Amino acid sequence: MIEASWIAGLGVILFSIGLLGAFTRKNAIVVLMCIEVMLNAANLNFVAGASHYSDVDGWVFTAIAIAIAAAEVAIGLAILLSLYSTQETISLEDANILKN
Amino acid sequence: MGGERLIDDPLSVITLVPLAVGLLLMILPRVLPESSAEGLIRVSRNISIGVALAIAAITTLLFLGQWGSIDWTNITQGGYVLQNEAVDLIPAIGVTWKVGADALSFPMIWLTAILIPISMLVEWDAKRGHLFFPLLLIMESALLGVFVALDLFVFYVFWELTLIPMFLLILLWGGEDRRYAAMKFFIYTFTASVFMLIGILVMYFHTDAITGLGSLSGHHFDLVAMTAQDNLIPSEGLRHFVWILLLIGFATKMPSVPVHTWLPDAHVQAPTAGSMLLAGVMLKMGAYGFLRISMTVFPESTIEFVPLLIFLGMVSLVYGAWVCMGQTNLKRMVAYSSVSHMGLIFLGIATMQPLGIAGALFMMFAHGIISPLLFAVAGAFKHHYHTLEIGSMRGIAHHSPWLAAHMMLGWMASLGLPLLAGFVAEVAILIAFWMTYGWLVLLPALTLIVTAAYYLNSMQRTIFESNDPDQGILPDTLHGENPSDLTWHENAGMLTLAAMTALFGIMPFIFWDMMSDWSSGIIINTMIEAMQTQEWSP
Amino acid sequence: MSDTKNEWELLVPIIPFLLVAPSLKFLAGWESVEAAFLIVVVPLLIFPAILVLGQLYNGNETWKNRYKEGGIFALGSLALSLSIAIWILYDYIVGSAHFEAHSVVDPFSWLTFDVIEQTGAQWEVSTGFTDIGVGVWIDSVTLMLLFVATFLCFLICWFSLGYMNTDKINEDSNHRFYGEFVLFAIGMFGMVLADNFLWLFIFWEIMGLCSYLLIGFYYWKDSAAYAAKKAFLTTRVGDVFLMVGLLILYDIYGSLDFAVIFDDPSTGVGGMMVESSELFWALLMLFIGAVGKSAQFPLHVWLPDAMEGPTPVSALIHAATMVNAGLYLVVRMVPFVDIHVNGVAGLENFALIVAWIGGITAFMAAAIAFVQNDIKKVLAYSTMSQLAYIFTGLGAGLLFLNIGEHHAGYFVIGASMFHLFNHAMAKGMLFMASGSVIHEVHHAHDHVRELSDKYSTNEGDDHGDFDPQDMRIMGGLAARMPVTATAMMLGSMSIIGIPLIGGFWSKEGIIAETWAACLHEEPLMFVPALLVLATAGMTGFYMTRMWLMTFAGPPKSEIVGHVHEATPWIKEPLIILSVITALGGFALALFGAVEYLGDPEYDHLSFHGILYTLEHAFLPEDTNLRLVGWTTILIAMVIGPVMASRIHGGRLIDGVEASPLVSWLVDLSSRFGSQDVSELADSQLAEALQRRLYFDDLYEITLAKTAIPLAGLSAWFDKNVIDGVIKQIESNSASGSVQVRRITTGSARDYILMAAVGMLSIFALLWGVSA
Amino acid sequence: MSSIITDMDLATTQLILPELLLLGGIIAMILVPNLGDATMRIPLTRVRIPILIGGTRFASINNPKLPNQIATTVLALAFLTSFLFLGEHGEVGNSLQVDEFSRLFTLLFTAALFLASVATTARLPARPRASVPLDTDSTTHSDAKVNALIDNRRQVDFHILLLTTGLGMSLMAMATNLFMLFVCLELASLSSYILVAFHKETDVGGEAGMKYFIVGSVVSAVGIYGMSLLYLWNGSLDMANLAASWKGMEVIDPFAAIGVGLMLVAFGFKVGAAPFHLAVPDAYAGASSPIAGVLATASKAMGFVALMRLLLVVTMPSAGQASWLLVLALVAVVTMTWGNLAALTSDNPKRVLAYSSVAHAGYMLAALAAIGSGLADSDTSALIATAVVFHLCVLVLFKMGAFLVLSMLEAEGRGHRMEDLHGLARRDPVIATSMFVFMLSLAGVPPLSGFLSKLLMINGIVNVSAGTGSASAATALSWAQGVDPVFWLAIAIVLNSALSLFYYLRIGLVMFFESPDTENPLVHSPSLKMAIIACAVLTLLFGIGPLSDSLLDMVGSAVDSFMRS
Repeated sequence: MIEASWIAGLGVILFSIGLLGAFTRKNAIVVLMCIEVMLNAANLNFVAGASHYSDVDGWVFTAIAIAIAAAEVAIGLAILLSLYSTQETISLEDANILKN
Repeated sequence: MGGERLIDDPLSVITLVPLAVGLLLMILPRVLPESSAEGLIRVSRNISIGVALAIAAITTLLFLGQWGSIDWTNITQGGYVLQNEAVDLIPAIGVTWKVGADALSFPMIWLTAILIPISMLVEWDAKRGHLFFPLLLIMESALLGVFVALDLFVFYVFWELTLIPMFLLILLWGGEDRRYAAMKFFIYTFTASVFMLIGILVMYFHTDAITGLGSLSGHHFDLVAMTAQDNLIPSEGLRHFVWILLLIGFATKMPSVPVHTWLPDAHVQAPTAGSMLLAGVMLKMGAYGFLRISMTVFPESTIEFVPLLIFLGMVSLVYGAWVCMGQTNLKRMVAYSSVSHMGLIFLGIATMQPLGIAGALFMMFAHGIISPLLFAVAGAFKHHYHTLEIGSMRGIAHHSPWLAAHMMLGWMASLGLPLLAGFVAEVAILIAFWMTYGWLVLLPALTLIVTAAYYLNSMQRTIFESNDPDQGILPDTLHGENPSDLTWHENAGMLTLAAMTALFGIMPFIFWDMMSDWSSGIIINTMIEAMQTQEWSP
Repeated sequence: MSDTKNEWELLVPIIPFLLVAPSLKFLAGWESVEAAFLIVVVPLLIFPAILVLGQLYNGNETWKNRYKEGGIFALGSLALSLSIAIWILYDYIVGSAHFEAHSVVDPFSWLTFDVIEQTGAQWEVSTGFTDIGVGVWIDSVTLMLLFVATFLCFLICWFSLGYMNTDKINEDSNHRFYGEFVLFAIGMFGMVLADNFLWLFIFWEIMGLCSYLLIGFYYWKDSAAYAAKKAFLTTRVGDVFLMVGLLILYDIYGSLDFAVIFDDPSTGVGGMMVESSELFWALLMLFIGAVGKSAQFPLHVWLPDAMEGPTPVSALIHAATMVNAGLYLVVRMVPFVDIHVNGVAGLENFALIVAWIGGITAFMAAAIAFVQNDIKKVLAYSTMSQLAYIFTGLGAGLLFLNIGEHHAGYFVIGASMFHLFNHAMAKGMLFMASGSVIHEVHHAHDHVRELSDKYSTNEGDDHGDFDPQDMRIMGGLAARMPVTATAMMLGSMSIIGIPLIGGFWSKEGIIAETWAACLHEEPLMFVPALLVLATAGMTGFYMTRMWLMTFAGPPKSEIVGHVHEATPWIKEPLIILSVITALGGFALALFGAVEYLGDPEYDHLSFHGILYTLEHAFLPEDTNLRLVGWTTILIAMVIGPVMASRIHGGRLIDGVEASPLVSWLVDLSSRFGSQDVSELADSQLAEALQRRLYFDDLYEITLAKTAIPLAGLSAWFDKNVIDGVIKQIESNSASGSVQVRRITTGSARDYILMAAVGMLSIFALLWGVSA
Repeated sequence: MSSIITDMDLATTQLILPELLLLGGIIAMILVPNLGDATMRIPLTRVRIPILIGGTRFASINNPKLPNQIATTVLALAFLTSFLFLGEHGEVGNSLQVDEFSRLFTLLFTAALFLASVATTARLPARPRASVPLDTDSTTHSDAKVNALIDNRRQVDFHILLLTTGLGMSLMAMATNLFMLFVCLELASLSSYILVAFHKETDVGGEAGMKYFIVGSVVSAVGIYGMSLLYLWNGSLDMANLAASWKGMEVIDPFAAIGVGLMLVAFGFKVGAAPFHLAVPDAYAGASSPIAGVLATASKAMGFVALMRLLLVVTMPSAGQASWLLVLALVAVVTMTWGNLAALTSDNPKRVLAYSSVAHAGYMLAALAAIGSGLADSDTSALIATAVVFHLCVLVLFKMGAFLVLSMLEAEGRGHRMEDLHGLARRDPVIATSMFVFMLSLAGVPPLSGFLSKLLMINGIVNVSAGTGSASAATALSWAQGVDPVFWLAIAIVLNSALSLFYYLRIGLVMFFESPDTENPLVHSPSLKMAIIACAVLTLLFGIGPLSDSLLDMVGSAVDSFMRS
């Protein structure tokens, strides 16, 4: 039986990877993927918690979190598309008309 | 106002009516159909001065005892007349509409009520008059509100409210550099008074609950109750701290060196009426607040900080006078002279003698007549000669004898010539100062010479010295045109002020008696006790 | 004066004014002292009226010709004051039942207040300090000065009607002159009548204001504007100290009322003994005020410049009345030092200071007067010098009183007051006479120029550097202006101290008693005593010089030939004053005025007094003093005038005869021949005297080196340091803002990075707190 | 275990009536534009019954302003119902709790959205005659028709998103479960991302949306992760449960601490706290003004509700300092200073307002920090919380009002530069005066409501801290040394207010002082103008007088119910 803490540890690693990616990569799509990784880290925790506490809530949370992630990606891609259509870039650094 | 008849509450009336009329006069023309709006705009000047005159009349009647039959010399310090039944404004945090007057505030109220119509008169030709005159009415409300409010929240509201019409006056009718001046004026004084606000808030949450007030907070802003409450702030250090916070607000308004630099800029740029009110009434708010709040509520701290008061007063007085001498701009000079004179007020208070405090009170009043005259003169000078530089022209005595006469009278009054209003105050303060501090009096006394020097110098270089009996030396700004003398309305306003200067110089007892009573009251009722606990001795 | 009507008709409007005093007495049954306040109040109502009417009716013919641009009203109100003053004087002399030694009328609480005092650790309200009042105080000193003031104001106003209103340059601005003139009269009368030191000071300042305004009457002249400022500022320095003196006095006595203070000057407020050291400082401060007002060293610099004002102003303010205010103040100090009554002992040093200042000024001013060529400047320095005499006398008197010699003290103070009277009359007249000369010379110059203009095309040439006051263009005027010359001669004689003429009696008394003080009491009095003695001779020199330069010798320019005697308006006051100077002094001396003026308790005029005075002037018991007396007469009468004659004397040109009243003097002067003094005139000493002993330069330089840079520095400091801090905050905020905004790079990656940094900081902080 | 469906009775309906209305609005918005005369034949018969969906649209449905009208009406109704049933409280399901607090916030959210909706009438002008292009049309004509159609479709999109934002926010205020709270927050956030990016034709629209979205998603991922840590630690995300565990914890559990810290990041972004606020000004600048207004008011209020739940309910110790005090105080000071400094020289009025909104977040955080100082008794805590909530309420008036004014300018394609405000007073004095009032209120000048709320916040801070200086201190200096550092937060607020005056006044200044580029009157939109004037008047009325008192009372009792929960 895998301990909840192991799963949580994996979550920490995933989260760190995601966060690191989020602020090192400049391609918006990649950042989106990093966000997904972070969300999945959270999902792992929920799952671990649910199994640890034998609480059904955790499963529900996971399910909903996945749904949220999906919505987020949908919206994100739509926004990136519209960005691309005007500025022809999806680089986080190049889109900087708005600043200061 | 509840079941109370307004007629029984004249202070609320004089405070709120100008605000209402002013706002209506500004708003109605936008709402009404065009034809009637135009009619309204045409008469708005007359309505404004009518209201202002009516208020001046009411206050005068109040003073004469014709209304409410009040014996002004019989108000004990801490007691107020014309108090209304407190009307709840924000009962949840203990804010009420509570007004009242005593010998400290009444001369200021009267002064405000008188100065408004005079300043209207002096700027009778103001551009965009349909905005200008209502704005002055709003200004009147704000100023009166400061002096009548007995609720610190309302006091603070009015205190800050004075900034807005003045800001607009400077901004819309000011001189070349009005933007900078208006901003500086607003931000500078606002910042200082926010410190004061913190002080007020500390006082606020030390108040005991009053039934029916402060359902949310359990405290109230009632100044009378605060004064009555024993030992409002128990911690001595905190008390001192609050006192200093309050002082920051008051000293900046006064203004005292080193927080005075907003004043010259504001004055130079402000329109004449604005300058008159600024110097005449707004500066007095600082001293008024100090006496009304700092001194009455925190006598011990006041005693503790007397050396600070002396320092501030001395520096303002002496340094202000020297800076004055280095000015070349007429309005700047007069502005710095205000700084210098306000220093005397602190000195008067620092004497801790009823005489000195009465002198300070009278100084507030006298300066309130004289400095508007000075600014009216400076404004007229600007108006007719298009310059404010001292020495850019000579011999106005020839071209504008009335202007020259008023200028001379005003300056003479300001340098403390006997039988003009300023002298009484100066003498009273100096006598008291000698009693308490002895030879230190030489410093303020010798400053009187400096004061005389800068006024005489300016007089020599503006009124006199044209080298030709038939022609003055005209400034370049006139482009060869011949300047005119004062217009009738400028003259009327200045004559009134000049007459008042002489009247209160010859018969100071008109206001002196009640001021003296009040000062004795505050010393005997509050300060002596504090002096004894602090074991104060000069 | 264009109209040829009978000029007396113009005086009709003043009749109602003259009727006031009699009708009050006989119809309303008033006492004279009850009417005293009218002396001040009536002019107080008249002066604004003149100013306002003058402004309204400026240029109106009736106003100009009929009312003399307000002069008639001024004259009327002054006549009223004079009549009441005479009424009071009469009552006083006949010893009316309502007169005590001094009389206080209508005390009125002007300001009431409380003062708290510390007794032990307790603070309580003092019962001693309650108010400052106002009222009328009349005693012998008051009366003397009141009479001098009202009388001279009236006469000089009269004179002005002839002097001011005939000058083109004054046209349409005479109402200003008369208004300020009357205001000045208010100040003078009020100061004399005031019953406390504060009101004395108040009116004192009013006079200062009027002095300022009137000196600057010709405001367009740079020199006049400058002189006015100088006068006001210099006296202001003294006034400030005077005010400090008042503060000290008030602190000592708890009142500034004469009645309270003089009741017992040794007891202060609350029954405390007055310490002489404290009182010394109070009196010294008051004295500095007096020094400023009376133009004594070292605050003397303003008086000569003050001659920029119209001549009547010089006559009234700067010779006859205002400058006496300082003396009046010192006389008022008598009760403080009079240990015979309730005075405070130990004030000898103060008396010495007064005497020394007097002596120094007397000598210095006389010396400077030697080299002045401006007729009014000579008179100005003479005024300074004569006032200094009085100060010296007062100093000696105070000294006597303070060491208990009250008889001698009263005598010399009486002599000083008497000198004040004589000097006021004589100097007023001298100035009027000089005014007459100037006026006529000026007119003659205009006339000459008109003639010459016919032949030259030199247009636009104004008066140029022509100066109608310069004695170097005069000479020989004795023939052209007999009345003026006579008046001037009599006045000069009085000032010099020629025996039997006015000033002689008083000057003699002062010098003799100063020496007495030196010889018998206080060796330190030697310097002032010597100086006043020397000054007597110098007075003889410069007064004679002035007269001779103006009236004797051949004419020094063609203008003299066109000079005529002045108008009646000018002549009449001269004649009146000549008579008073010549005879009045003598008469008053006979009446024992010397003693009576000094001693407020002296209530009977006695024959004894007359004899005593006459005797004392010539023949004091003390041989040393007798020697001094004769020396004085010798050098004043003989040495000074003779030396002057040797330099400036001379006959008139042939074929011209002066009036017999003065011709003897002209003749006499010519007998001493002429001496060439050009070498002396070029000497460094003469140069120094010309430059007024460099005092003015010293003050100017000091001011330019200190005050002006200090003012500039203050202004700079305020602008760049105090306001600079604010500006620095402004600019720092702005640059800080730009810096902060730069962090918002626009790159979302940076935003995320920043958020991550923030997150880590939060961890660190939370960790820190929980660990 | 009950669920929202099974418990649905009349009482519950009444409890969540505003939310139901919003939901209904969303559904209506989806359906109504598609209503047409389509019919369906009942199978096997010839009877055609209208099914209303599809076919040719009804003429009245064709009105392109319809979505706007629907949204406005729904929001107004939601506002009214929540006002009417303000006093109701009760549980809905086991993760939603209706009480005065949540109702008050519903009021606030719907009010802000209502104003935004009103403003959009002018901001997003509909094409009045949109029709399907016909084959006979020329290419250009056909393009125009298509554009018009698209515009009108977008009307629907926009307003649906407004309503979903509202729904999310208002549900969030009721949530008692942290996860529920987060989900609702995400609903609102995701909708607002799209709203920000709504003007995708412009360069900035997409960019603003992208930034807001990316940064927002990262921090919400961080937040969810933090929440999952809390779940791991506690096993339940019910707030009452969490609070009990937190209080029972003797040594702070790293899971819990890190979890809370991460959630702070997420909520910090929502309220615009430094240093998570960097995307905020960009988003405001790129979004349309009404949306920026919503972000600055409703969205910020939402963040504060979440923060208050997290800080005051979950992690508030029963006594003593909260562990987050230092964090919050520092963040508050940095936030307000940063915001004000940055706004000082900004040339885009929307950015200025955005930074000012950041600064205001700082003030409110400072007030919250004072609660966490552990010096406040429950009354004082309630007073401070009241101050914060009151501030959030009145912000809707003047901050939103300011954005409404900008939206007037935006409708004519301006409003992005300070110059666009020049001479506004000459073009429309009433609007300019209102704007000036908003600015003064933002600056905290009495007697405007911004002053009252700021005063209350400062008062709260002073109240808890000033009593802490040593009572025996004899001099002001020794007292100042002994005072709790929280006191200096008040001074920081004061100094910042002074700093902020500069740019608020500058806006006033250019409106009255400079001459405008154009003398044309502003876009004619009576409803918007009325809304602006109403905002200005209410700004004043809520500042002093009876109205402010009743609002204070309302907020006070709302906060009471919050503190009890």
